[in-house]
Amino acid sequence: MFATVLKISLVCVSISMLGLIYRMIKGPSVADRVVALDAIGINLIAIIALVSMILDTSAFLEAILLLGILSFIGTVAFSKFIEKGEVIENGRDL
Amino acid sequence: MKTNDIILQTVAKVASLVIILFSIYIFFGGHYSPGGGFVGGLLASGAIVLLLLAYDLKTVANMLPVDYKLVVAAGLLISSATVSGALFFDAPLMTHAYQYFELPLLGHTSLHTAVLFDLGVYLVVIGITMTIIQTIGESE
Amino acid sequence: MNNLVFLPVLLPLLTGIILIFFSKYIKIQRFLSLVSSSLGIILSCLLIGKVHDQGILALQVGSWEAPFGISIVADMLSSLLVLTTNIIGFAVLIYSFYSIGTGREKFYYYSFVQFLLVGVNGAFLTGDIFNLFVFFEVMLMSSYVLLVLGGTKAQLRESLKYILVNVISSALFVISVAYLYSVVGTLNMADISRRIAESGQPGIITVIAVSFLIVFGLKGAIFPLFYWLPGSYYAPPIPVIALFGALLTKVGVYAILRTFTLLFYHDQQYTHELLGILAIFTIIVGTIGAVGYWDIKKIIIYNIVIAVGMITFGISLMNEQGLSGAIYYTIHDMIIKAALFLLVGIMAMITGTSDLRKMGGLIQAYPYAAWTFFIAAISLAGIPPFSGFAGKLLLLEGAVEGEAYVGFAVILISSLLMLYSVMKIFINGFWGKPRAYKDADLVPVSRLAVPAALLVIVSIALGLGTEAIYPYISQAMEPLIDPAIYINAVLKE
Amino acid sequence: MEIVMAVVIGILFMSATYLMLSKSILRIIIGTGLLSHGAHLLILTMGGLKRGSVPLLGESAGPYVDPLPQALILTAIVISFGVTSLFLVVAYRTYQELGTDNMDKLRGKESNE
Amino acid sequence: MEFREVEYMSSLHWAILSPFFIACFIPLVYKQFHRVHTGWFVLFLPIVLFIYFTGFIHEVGDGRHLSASLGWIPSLGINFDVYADGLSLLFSLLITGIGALVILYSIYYLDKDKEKLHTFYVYLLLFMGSMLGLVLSDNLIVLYMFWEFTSLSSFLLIGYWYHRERSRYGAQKSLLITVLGGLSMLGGFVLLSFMGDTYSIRELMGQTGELATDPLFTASLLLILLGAFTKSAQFPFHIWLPDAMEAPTPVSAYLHSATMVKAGIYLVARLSPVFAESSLWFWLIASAGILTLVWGSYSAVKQTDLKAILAYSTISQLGMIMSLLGAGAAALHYESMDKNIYMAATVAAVFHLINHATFKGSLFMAAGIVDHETGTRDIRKLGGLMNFMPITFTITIIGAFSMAGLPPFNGFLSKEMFFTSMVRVTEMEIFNMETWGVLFPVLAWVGSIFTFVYSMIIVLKTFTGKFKPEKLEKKPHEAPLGMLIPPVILASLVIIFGFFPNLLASTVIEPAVAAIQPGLSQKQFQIHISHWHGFTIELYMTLGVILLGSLLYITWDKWKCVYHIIPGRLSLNRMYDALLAGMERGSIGVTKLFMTGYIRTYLVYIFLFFIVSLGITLWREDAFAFDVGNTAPVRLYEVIISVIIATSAIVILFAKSRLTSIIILGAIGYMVSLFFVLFRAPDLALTQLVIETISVALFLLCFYHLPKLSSRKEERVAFRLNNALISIGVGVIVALIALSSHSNKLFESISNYYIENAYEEAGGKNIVNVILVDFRGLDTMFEITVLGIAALGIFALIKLRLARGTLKDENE
Amino acid sequence: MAEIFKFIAGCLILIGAFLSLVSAFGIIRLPDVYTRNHAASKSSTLGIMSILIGTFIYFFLEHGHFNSRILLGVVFIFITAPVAGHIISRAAYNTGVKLWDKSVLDDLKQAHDRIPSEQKDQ
Repeated sequence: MFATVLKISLVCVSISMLGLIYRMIKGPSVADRVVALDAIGINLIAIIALVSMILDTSAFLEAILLLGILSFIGTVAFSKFIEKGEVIENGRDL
Repeated sequence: MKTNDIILQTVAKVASLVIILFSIYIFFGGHYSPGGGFVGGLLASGAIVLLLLAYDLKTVANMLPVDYKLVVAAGLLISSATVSGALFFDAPLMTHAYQYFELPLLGHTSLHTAVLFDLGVYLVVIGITMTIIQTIGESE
Repeated sequence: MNNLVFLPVLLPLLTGIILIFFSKYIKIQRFLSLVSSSLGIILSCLLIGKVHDQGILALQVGSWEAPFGISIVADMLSSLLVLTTNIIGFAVLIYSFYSIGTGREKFYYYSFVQFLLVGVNGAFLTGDIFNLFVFFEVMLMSSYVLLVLGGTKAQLRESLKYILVNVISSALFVISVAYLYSVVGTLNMADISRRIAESGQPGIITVIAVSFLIVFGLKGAIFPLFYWLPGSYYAPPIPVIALFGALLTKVGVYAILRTFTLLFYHDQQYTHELLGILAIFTIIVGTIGAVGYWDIKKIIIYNIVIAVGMITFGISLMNEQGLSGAIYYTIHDMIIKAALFLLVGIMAMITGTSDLRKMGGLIQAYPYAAWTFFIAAISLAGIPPFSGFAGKLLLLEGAVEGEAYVGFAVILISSLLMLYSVMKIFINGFWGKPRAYKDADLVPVSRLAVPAALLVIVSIALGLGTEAIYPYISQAMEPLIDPAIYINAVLKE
Repeated sequence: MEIVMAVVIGILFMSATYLMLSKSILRIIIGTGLLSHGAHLLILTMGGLKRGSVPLLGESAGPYVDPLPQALILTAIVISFGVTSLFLVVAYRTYQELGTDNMDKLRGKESNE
Repeated sequence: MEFREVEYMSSLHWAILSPFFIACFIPLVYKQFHRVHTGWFVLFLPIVLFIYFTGFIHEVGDGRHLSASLGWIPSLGINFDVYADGLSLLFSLLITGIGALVILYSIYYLDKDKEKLHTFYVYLLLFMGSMLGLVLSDNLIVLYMFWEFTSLSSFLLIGYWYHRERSRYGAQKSLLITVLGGLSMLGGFVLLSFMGDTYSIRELMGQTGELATDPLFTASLLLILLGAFTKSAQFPFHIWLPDAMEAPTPVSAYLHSATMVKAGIYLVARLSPVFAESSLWFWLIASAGILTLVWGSYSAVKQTDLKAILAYSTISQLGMIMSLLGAGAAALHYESMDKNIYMAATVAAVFHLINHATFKGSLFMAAGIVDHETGTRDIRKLGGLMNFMPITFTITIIGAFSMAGLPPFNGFLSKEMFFTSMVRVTEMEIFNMETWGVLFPVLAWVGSIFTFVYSMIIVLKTFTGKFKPEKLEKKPHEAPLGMLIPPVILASLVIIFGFFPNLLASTVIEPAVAAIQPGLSQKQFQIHISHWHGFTIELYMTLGVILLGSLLYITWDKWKCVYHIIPGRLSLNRMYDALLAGMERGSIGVTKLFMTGYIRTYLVYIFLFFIVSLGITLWREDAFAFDVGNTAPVRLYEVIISVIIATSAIVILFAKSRLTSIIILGAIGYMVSLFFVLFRAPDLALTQLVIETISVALFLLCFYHLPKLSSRKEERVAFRLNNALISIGVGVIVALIALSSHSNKLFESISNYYIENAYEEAGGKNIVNVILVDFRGLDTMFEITVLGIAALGIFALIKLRLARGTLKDENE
Repeated sequence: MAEIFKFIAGCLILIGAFLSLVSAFGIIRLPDVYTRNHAASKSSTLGIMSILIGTFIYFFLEHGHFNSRILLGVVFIFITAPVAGHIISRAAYNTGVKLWDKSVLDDLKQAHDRIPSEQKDQ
């Protein structure tokens, strides 16, 4: 029963993943892509959580936090890239 | 364009702390659970990168006045010293030694020279990532 | 338990690391690298002595028994090549002191050279196919950096191509290892050899053998895969070219030698025939390139290709003469190519150009450099008693024995054209009307010529003393003919 | 599953090759990225995709998957990361110095005989 | 036959090596004693050596041989074995004797203040040593070594005045042609040693019969003959010799007339016992010789440069000796025939060898004197010098008349013997000799006529006729005494040998002939050379030569247009030049054809080779296997991810913007890490995730400044189609091999060991991590080294920007 | 007891999966970047959190270990996701990505208009 739930969820998440990838490829603006990417990161977390339950192992739980971190850093970096054209500022003229 | 980054900066500080703690955890857990020096190092540098994103190169350089190239060198040195340490014990190179200890707080733990080796990896990875990002960042 | 085996790798590694700390202090860097290089030569001599006495030495790194851990194996072939590498490193180092410039010196030039030596020595010594890949990468990464260090336009342009080609070859290396692992389930070369022998080399292994040939052929620059080489080796400063020319392609060739004698020797009808054909084409194409150019660097660069062809031809013969010829020729060629590059570099520095048509008469002001070049040139062409001869003779004998008459003829003709190509440099560069060159006074020619002369002396010694080193060569050749020697030494059965 | 993987790997190699044959440096580097992905997946596949548990001792008793290919992949990933980053920087500097990202304009001077 | 081993070992070796040792000290002496002409220091050596070698005449004359052995590379069968028999001794005497005279001559010829004497004498000594080594060594490889040394020292001597274009040209030409011969000879030697399993000439001679049946025998013969012919300037390889005349005249006198060019003759003579079993041997040698004789003498007539005439005359004389040796070799082939008949040819060859050295040496020196004193060697500018330089005139007359074969000089005697031998060739019964054999005497006779003509030209055009002071650079006068002594000595030898030929016969010629024809015991023959044989055909031939030759000389202006029949561009020299230029142009052309400089082209080669070689191997080895049994089951979500990766990989090909491609690459990376999750590789998943993120960040960092992707419209369809085909090929091959490898799992993997020992032996539970830091820790060690190098490299690459063109950065 | 918790975990996971599906649907269907971002950050965050909590419960029940990493992950996502959403929107706005043509209000535009134009160009 629980396994079925997991599988259904996994299929849901996978489908939403496909949709997000569609959005990422389609655009139209760069910001759209970044939004999609951010969401993909979040979805990946979900997938990993589900998979680790299916595989019945806690080995991948590190990956969850890691992905959260990366997804955040990535989103910030992308946004800065879009906004300012450079990811890391050399020194801010205050 | 000038932007107001206070939200980002505040969150970044907190998040960096969390990330660094996590990286240390992952580094020490490497022998028993997924992770190890490599991922740990990458995560630690991720924390620094987050700071870089939120602030800028100069500010972060003031916060953490480290020459990352020397961190690379130090890491390499530690690892290669661990490898060659066996020379002094008349054992084939890279032979690790470990011992189990009962330590307060941590309980049953092993002290393992492999951890030392991994520490080298950890440092090298931090050094490398930061050297690369810093130099590229500066050149723009 | 023979930690000595690994010291030729560990020493430059530690030196390279320590040098990073002294990046601002050039004098200390020079001193340390010199000390380390000399130590390296001594260590490799010791290693050769020990291998000579005790046979193949194997170090099981980390005390893990053979097929499971990584084995570092020093047979005579590896030890000889390691010694040669260290000698070349030493000479190039001295040359670098006076020519590389403080800019590069401050940016870890000496560390990179040491790391390059790590990679090369490691590749010669390792007995594990995946570890070989790792050492290849160490070597390649250092070579990328050395190639591009300084960041001039030509360097950047050529580095891009060089890196691209090598990235491809690395990826192919990885997939070849993966294929091999899938079929035989192990990574230790001795173990692989044993397992392949057990299975009698089925077709799939032959396919994998060919894919390894492509990988190593890309690095060693054999016939249809060498095209990247002339451009890439043209760009960096001379000491770097000398290192590349002498060492890098030879590592590829060594890998071919090792894998095709130790692992894939059961279907010689196909694999070695293919190797032989490619080798002959390599010689021909290299010769064609070498005779056409009027650029001194280009001429020597194409000569590298010829040498690669010669050595692989020796490997393809798979008989005693052919293999010892290949070994001897490899050692000779490493030394003499380094010497030639250093000398050509002196010429280019004096005249400010590498175009032969713009130079002339150098022998008048620089007789010692000229004669060193002359000897290096005839040694390259294989005129006795210099070092090129014994290798060529053995290759010729091997060719007759293996009834490879086409190769026999090609070696002879290419020897002539090799001589023509280098004598062209002598005739037009050193002979001819002396000209005035600005900046010529700034070049410390007498100091620069010392390392080149050193290498040429080694070459002469190698030629005159062929008898003295012949036992070593034949000891190096034995495991190639009879892989059981190697396997037993590593797996200790 | 190995058959599906072989197809995926084949497609990755195909795209990588196509990209590397194009003229823009960026596309070429992306090609090398795909190439290394393909290579890593290939190691994994060649190690066998048989069901087993995660190679962490103590988690479960059952048969483990082959850990060796994983270690190899890890090494390969790290190395290809190093190479890719250097490659990127070289490309970036090339663009700065030579002002182009078109490989055809970076033709070597093979003609200086 | 008795040998005296070891006793003479050191002295003979020392004799060979002494010139090399002395050469080492020459630069020192030159620096220390600049006032004295360096030649004086050198002169003693050949004299001492000459005396040393004369000491052996008696011994060798008695049929004893000197031999000694010195190990060099015994493992390869290469030993510095020396062996002196009559032939070697004859050559050694020539080398040292003429050498002494030439050095004496050079002391006056070369100005000690203007010339770089030390280099000159170093080269000369190198040459002398190599030549001695060549004629005295018994080991083929050592012989080859000295052979190449003579080529090299000749190269250096020809290029002695290296600032002259012609000198460099001549040097290069001689080097190329002689080394070509040398290498082919080496090839022959290797084949020979493969057949006979030794490099020792003596041992090879012992197995003549067995060798001749070997299939490689003919190849070896041809290769060795090519070496001999190039060295001895036989047609059509003679073209280097006239250009070699750019060397200082003493060098021409020494190398290019008396010694080096005779190395080929020595080789033929030395190996005749080995090869003469084959009729091809003497057939080739005799024909090449006679052709060279005719062509050389014919070409000599049209030359205007004194030394060029002498060069061509040398060519023709060498041809003559060669043809004699060929005819003589027949004696070895026909055991049954009367040996004395054919022996006569060998005797003539040896005798003429000596004669040629004497008269040609004197002629060269005389030409040098003329050049030295008048500033030109052009016979169109010379004339009437008889009155200014009477001694030189006399020397020239003696030399030239001897060369023309006039009595009473020694040339007459050998010319007579030559005719005899050639007439006898017609009696041989090989290759339809009864028809073709007639050509030999006829050609010999024609060659002699031209020889007569050019001999007359040398004498008469230079010394008689109208004196043209306006065309000369200097006012001519007789040369200094020292310069005259050597040619006078040689000229007197011409006369002495002419009158008393039997002085040589028993001392030098007999042992030499015995060495060439070891089948004959020395006691079997006695050589006696006489002036008068009665009214034989030879005498008539000589008379004919004189008559017709004089006629031709007088009517020279009428028939010289003959030389224009063959147009200049078909001449061998032009062909050589065209060959060289063509080779250069062709090689550039070919190289440019494939070395386009575009990395794309190179990649195409690489990928095509990958596809073709692996495809063919797969097909040929029938290696493709497909085994479904061993595979893991397919899961739906795995398929989804596979589809995502595959589509993304294809979509990326059509990505228009830079950012899109980067993002898609990142997405693929994340999908790969999902695969790692699915296939139970947590460490990999973690690493891949982080690395992918950082890579994407780097991509963005580096590519912000770059312009938009170049519009893809420029690329033609064919271009994209090619790319697509190649890519598909690569993909298919990779996948096919992957499937086959997977279906061919022949062995258990070693990884069970790791699973079993990770905790007990290495104290870790994460097996992958234990492998990384312990079992295969070395990989990790060097993997982080790679990363470290990359980081430092990136740092250096961005920070260090050297300008181009400075001295310290010499590239470009 | 365990069954109930397992049921709760299952529910949470299902809800999470459903939410992420919805958010993906929103990201595909919504008209402009701001609305899409809204969909992404709101429902996706909620979705992932419920899945993670479900996972946490599952592991707590099945294996009995208290997995701090998941909780840490939940907290981390909870902190960072809004910030990420905020930054993306700002970036989009500042680079001039058009609002949906049916948007009724643009407060930031008014705020920006008050800033002199030369400052904006920096």
